[in-house]
Amino acid sequence: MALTIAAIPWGVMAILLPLVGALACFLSPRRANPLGLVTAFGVVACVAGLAWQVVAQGTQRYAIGGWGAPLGIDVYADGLSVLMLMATAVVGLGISVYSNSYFKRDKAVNFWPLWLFLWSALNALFLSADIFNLYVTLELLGLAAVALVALAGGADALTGAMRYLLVSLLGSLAYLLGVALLYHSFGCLDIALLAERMEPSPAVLAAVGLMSAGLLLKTALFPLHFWLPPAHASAPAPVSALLSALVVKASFYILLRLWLEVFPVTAAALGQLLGLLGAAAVLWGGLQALRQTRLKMLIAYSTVAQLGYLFLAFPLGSTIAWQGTLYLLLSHALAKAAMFMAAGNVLRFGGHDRIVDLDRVAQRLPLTVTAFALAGVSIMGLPPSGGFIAKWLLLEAAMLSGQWWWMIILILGGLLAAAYVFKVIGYAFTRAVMTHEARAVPATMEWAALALALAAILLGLVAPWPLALMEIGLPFGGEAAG
Amino acid sequence: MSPPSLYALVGIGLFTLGLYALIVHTHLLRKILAINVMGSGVFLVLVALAARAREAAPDPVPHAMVITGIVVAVSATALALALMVRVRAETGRAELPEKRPE
Amino acid sequence: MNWNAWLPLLIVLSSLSVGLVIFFLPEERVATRTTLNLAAAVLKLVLVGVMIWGVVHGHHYVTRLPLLPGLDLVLRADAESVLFVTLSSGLWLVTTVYAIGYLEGSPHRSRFFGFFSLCVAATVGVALAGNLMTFLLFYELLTLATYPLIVHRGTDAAHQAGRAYLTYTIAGGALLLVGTVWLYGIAGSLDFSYRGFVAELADGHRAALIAIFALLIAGLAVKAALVPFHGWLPQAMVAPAPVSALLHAVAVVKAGAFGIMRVVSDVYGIEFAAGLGVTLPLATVAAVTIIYGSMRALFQDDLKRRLAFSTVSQVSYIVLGIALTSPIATIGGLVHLVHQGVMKITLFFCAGNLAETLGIHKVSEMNGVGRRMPWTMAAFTIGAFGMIGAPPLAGFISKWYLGLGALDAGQGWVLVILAGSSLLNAGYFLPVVYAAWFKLPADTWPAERSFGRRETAWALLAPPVVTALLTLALGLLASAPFSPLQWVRSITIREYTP
Amino acid sequence: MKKTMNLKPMTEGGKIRTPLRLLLIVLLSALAAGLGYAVSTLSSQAPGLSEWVAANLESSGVSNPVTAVLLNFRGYDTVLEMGVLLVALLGVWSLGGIPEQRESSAGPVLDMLSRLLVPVLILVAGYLLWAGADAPGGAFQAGSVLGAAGVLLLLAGWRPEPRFAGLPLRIILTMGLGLFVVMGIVSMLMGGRLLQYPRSFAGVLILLIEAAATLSIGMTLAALFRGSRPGAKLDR
Repeated sequence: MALTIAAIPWGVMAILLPLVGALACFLSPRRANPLGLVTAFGVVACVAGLAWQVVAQGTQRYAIGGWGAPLGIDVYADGLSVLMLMATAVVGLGISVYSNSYFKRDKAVNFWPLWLFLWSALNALFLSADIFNLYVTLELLGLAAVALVALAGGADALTGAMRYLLVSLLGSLAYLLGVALLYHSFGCLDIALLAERMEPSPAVLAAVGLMSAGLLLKTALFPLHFWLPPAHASAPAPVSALLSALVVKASFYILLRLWLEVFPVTAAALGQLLGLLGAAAVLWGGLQALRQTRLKMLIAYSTVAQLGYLFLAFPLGSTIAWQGTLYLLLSHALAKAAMFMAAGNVLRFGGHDRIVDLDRVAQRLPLTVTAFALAGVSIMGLPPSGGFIAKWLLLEAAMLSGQWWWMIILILGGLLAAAYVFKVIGYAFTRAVMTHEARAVPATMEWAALALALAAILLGLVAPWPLALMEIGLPFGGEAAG
Repeated sequence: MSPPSLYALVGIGLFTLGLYALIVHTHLLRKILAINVMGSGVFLVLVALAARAREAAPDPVPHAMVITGIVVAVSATALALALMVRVRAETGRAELPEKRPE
Repeated sequence: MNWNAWLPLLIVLSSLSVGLVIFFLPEERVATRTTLNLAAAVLKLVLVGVMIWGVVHGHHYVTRLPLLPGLDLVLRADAESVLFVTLSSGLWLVTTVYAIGYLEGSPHRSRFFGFFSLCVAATVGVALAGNLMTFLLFYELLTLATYPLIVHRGTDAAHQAGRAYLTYTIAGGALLLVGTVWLYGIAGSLDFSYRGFVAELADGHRAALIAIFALLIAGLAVKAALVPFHGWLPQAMVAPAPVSALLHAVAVVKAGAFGIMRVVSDVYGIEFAAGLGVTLPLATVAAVTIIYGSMRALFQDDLKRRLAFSTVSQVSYIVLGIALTSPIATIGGLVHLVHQGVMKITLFFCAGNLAETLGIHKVSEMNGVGRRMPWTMAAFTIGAFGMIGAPPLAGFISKWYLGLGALDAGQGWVLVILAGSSLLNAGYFLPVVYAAWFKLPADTWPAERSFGRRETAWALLAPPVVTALLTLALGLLASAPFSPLQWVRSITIREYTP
Repeated sequence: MKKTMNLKPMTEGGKIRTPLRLLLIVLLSALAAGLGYAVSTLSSQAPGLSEWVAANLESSGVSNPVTAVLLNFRGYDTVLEMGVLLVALLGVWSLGGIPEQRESSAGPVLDMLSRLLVPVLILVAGYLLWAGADAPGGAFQAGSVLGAAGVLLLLAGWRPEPRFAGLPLRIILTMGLGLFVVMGIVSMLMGGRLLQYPRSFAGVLILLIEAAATLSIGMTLAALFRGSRPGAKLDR
């Protein structure tokens, strides 16, 4: 048995390693920090290996237990899943480094196992080809996320976590009922097989409705977003980062998968509705963000708005539109994580995140402010940044499809974003003289935020490469990229 | 109508009933119970439909799914109850505040 | 490695990289920062010199980096870009010297000079952009890099100005973006080319092309401060004097005007644009702006505000020249791109000197200042007369060609505009000059700082004198080879001869 | 606390307004009707995986199809699900301890009951575990019975000794998931796929895993009931 590098199932490794790491951290709480960090780097390596495999050998399908669908569960990796995994790896690494300094011993003991379980769940979710297995990963993800939110303690965090838990359970139950209907209609759970056997029927329609509703609830699409801001704003900074950057994207990813492969026969009409809700989210989220008085709430509402963009592609449906959506997803993951980390630094330094009192703090944390500003550039969709590329692709798609009204939404959303980002950045420039005093914020926390923000900017300069990766396995249907 | 699909209909009934309770009731314990009722409904649908075909033995896969689902439900309920107790300890009421922090 | 393929990028990076380095310099490392700034400015000038030489000798400098499938980031040296690059990097050197003197001992200098360099990097990118996408990219970068400079002082007024600036420019950028995407959608390409690349789309897309033109011009007009998009410029004068110089002469308004030039001549092509019937409205807007700006300037007592409104008016000469679609007028417009820059920067330097040395901010405080600061006021006077268009100064050349061009284009009414605006210019400049030289000084200045025997610090005095002499030279030596005028001539010939 | 961004408060005094209630009832009835209709239209011969399971049953190492699916065919689901159980416990523990429900001084009845029942329960759990291979039963049934025993003990006032509360407890809690993962990795190192048991000793392996899982599940359920981490001082 020769396990050459090429033969190692890196995808499976990326699922198992964090699982093992979580167990290790749980068994030896005293070494949670080093163990967690090592695991984080290991997972990044695994994802890199998988990416290399997919680029070199094309899509990867791996039959766990050697049974293969429909009896067993398959793990499947194409360009789409690899990109999600890579975004998770980059953000995850940043969060791990950040948290290493953020949490005190007693919290760290609880943080690391939960976070590694969550990471494992994310990787498993992005690789799963089986709709019931997806349900299990969703639940693992949801419970870990809730526990992490509650980690902050205090009334806000606990009620936020409670609401989040109920919503997340409701969502997964709706999804599970849909799974039941699909299974009993076609006798299989594998996405590819379902796609083959799919034919419209009342049961299928019901399943589409239930699963979409459940996943939209978890993705916090307007008007189902009510639970997101309290949960994301009250969680500890690194947790807010990973919730906004990754967790909400997971349920969206499932929706995207089903939409692209299983539902198209049945769900075309739903597209326009999703587009409208997305547009509403963009505007409503932007306006609410502008109204906020606390930094973390502002960032949370900005997430609501940015999630809205992800749904503008559904009515468009062209490859360019999906590419734009995915690109927005990636750059938002990086930028938003950076923003929440920056907010965390501000909180740590000044003990509050009231926007009107930011000036003194901002003066003394130049790196943090820079991180926030760079992330803001991407969120606004100004060049050069991943956000700009995404916006360009979406605008182009809207233009080509002749549905120009989505362009208006994109532009308005950008203007709103600019308004609320600069509302914060303005406070960096005050007459308060810079004083070099002992900094209460560990350098690693500032640099972690800055690194992710820079990555979001960099994403705007290397676009051809991710776009090429997206094409592997043609997740967006037959035609090549426009 | 065959008994299995009758059970399935009952399952659907439980699901919607639970949903109603989840929305209407404000006390967290009731909400948690409501979620569990919904879950039972889904499980009932799963196993009931597994026995649709009269002649053959019932399909084992849905049963396995239900067992998994039950374990998940137990875990989630446990976490939810613990959270509820803490919420009550913090806020004095086992309810979610109508007004949210901003 | 192919040198020609990297020179344009190097020119951009020369200031970009320095900017990034400066951000991380501790505040007190003054010497290092100054050396870096000057070194970068000189280096850039040298590189530009090399590029001019190459362009003259028929070399082609193009940097191409893939940005999106089918859409590259293109930095290209052509006659127009060389004109703008030379202007901005030349004036950047002068402005840097001035800024070093001006900000001596003030806080946040690392931040200031960092963004200062970014600003110029963005401007050079705008100048060298080989297609509309690249132009858009650097145009937005310029917006972001300028904002911190405008709010640099952190006063409420500064923040207000900054907000106004963002509101205008980001909205304008959005319009530009929409126009660009739309154009890309129907044309499938965005590369600038002589006499444009949209002509063959005329049938079928006529209406769309007109709409796109409107969007693009509106987006650019914000930075070019065309009425009614000029509101931010007078407010922005709260920024430190070097920043005003940057805004008014080197970077921002110039980027707008230059962009309009690109759109009219290299995207649409002058003839096609004229045929499309979009140039006359543009000319009208420009004319209105010229008169409006001058009228407003007339009634400003705050010196910098007066200068700001004069900019609003003067920059529109460039737009007017392009919009008249006559070769001669185009010459006038393009050459004014350079001349206005040199003259206006002189005036702002002088205003800065007055404020720094004597605490003078108002015209009404300037009585007899000529005797206290002869060199500064001499430079100011030259700049002012240049603006009025008095021969033999630079401004005269511009207006002369604009006038001839107007006749050539059969737009006689433009002469009235020119005459009128010249009168107004005289109306708001001559009183200042007169007061400075011939009125009796008040016994004390608002806030005087002594610089020993000199009237003010060297770093503050040298730049305006240099640029004033330049104003003189640009007028006197207009017909010498490689003068901006000759350069612009060659451009224009290429633009028009089919 | 600023004003909510709800458009209009849907509740007054915690109770949902009557008109909204009625609307809700109508909507949900419609939902129920729709779903019911959808279910009733499913064809009467189920297109399930029964024959697939039957075909591969003997190579799965157990003869109880449900156990075969849970531990072998879809064992991967079960791994993750053990993870879910553990995560729930981690979550509960990370809440920093539940205010201990007042010690119910176990009356003689409860005390006696626990002494009688716990051994029986343990036996039953063992039986269920063993029977799971070829009859209804298995790790989860056994585990929950074991958990019940634990709950009974806790109710009767029994508390784990401190020295047991540390690493030993954690090992038992994780051994189910741990063994599962280890098996999976070993199976990969032996050249197979993840969780691909060699046919000859599939049965033994499954029994091993199930045994470990039973202990973990039972212990986890009991710990969940207990709420706060043993030995952890309550932070309020």
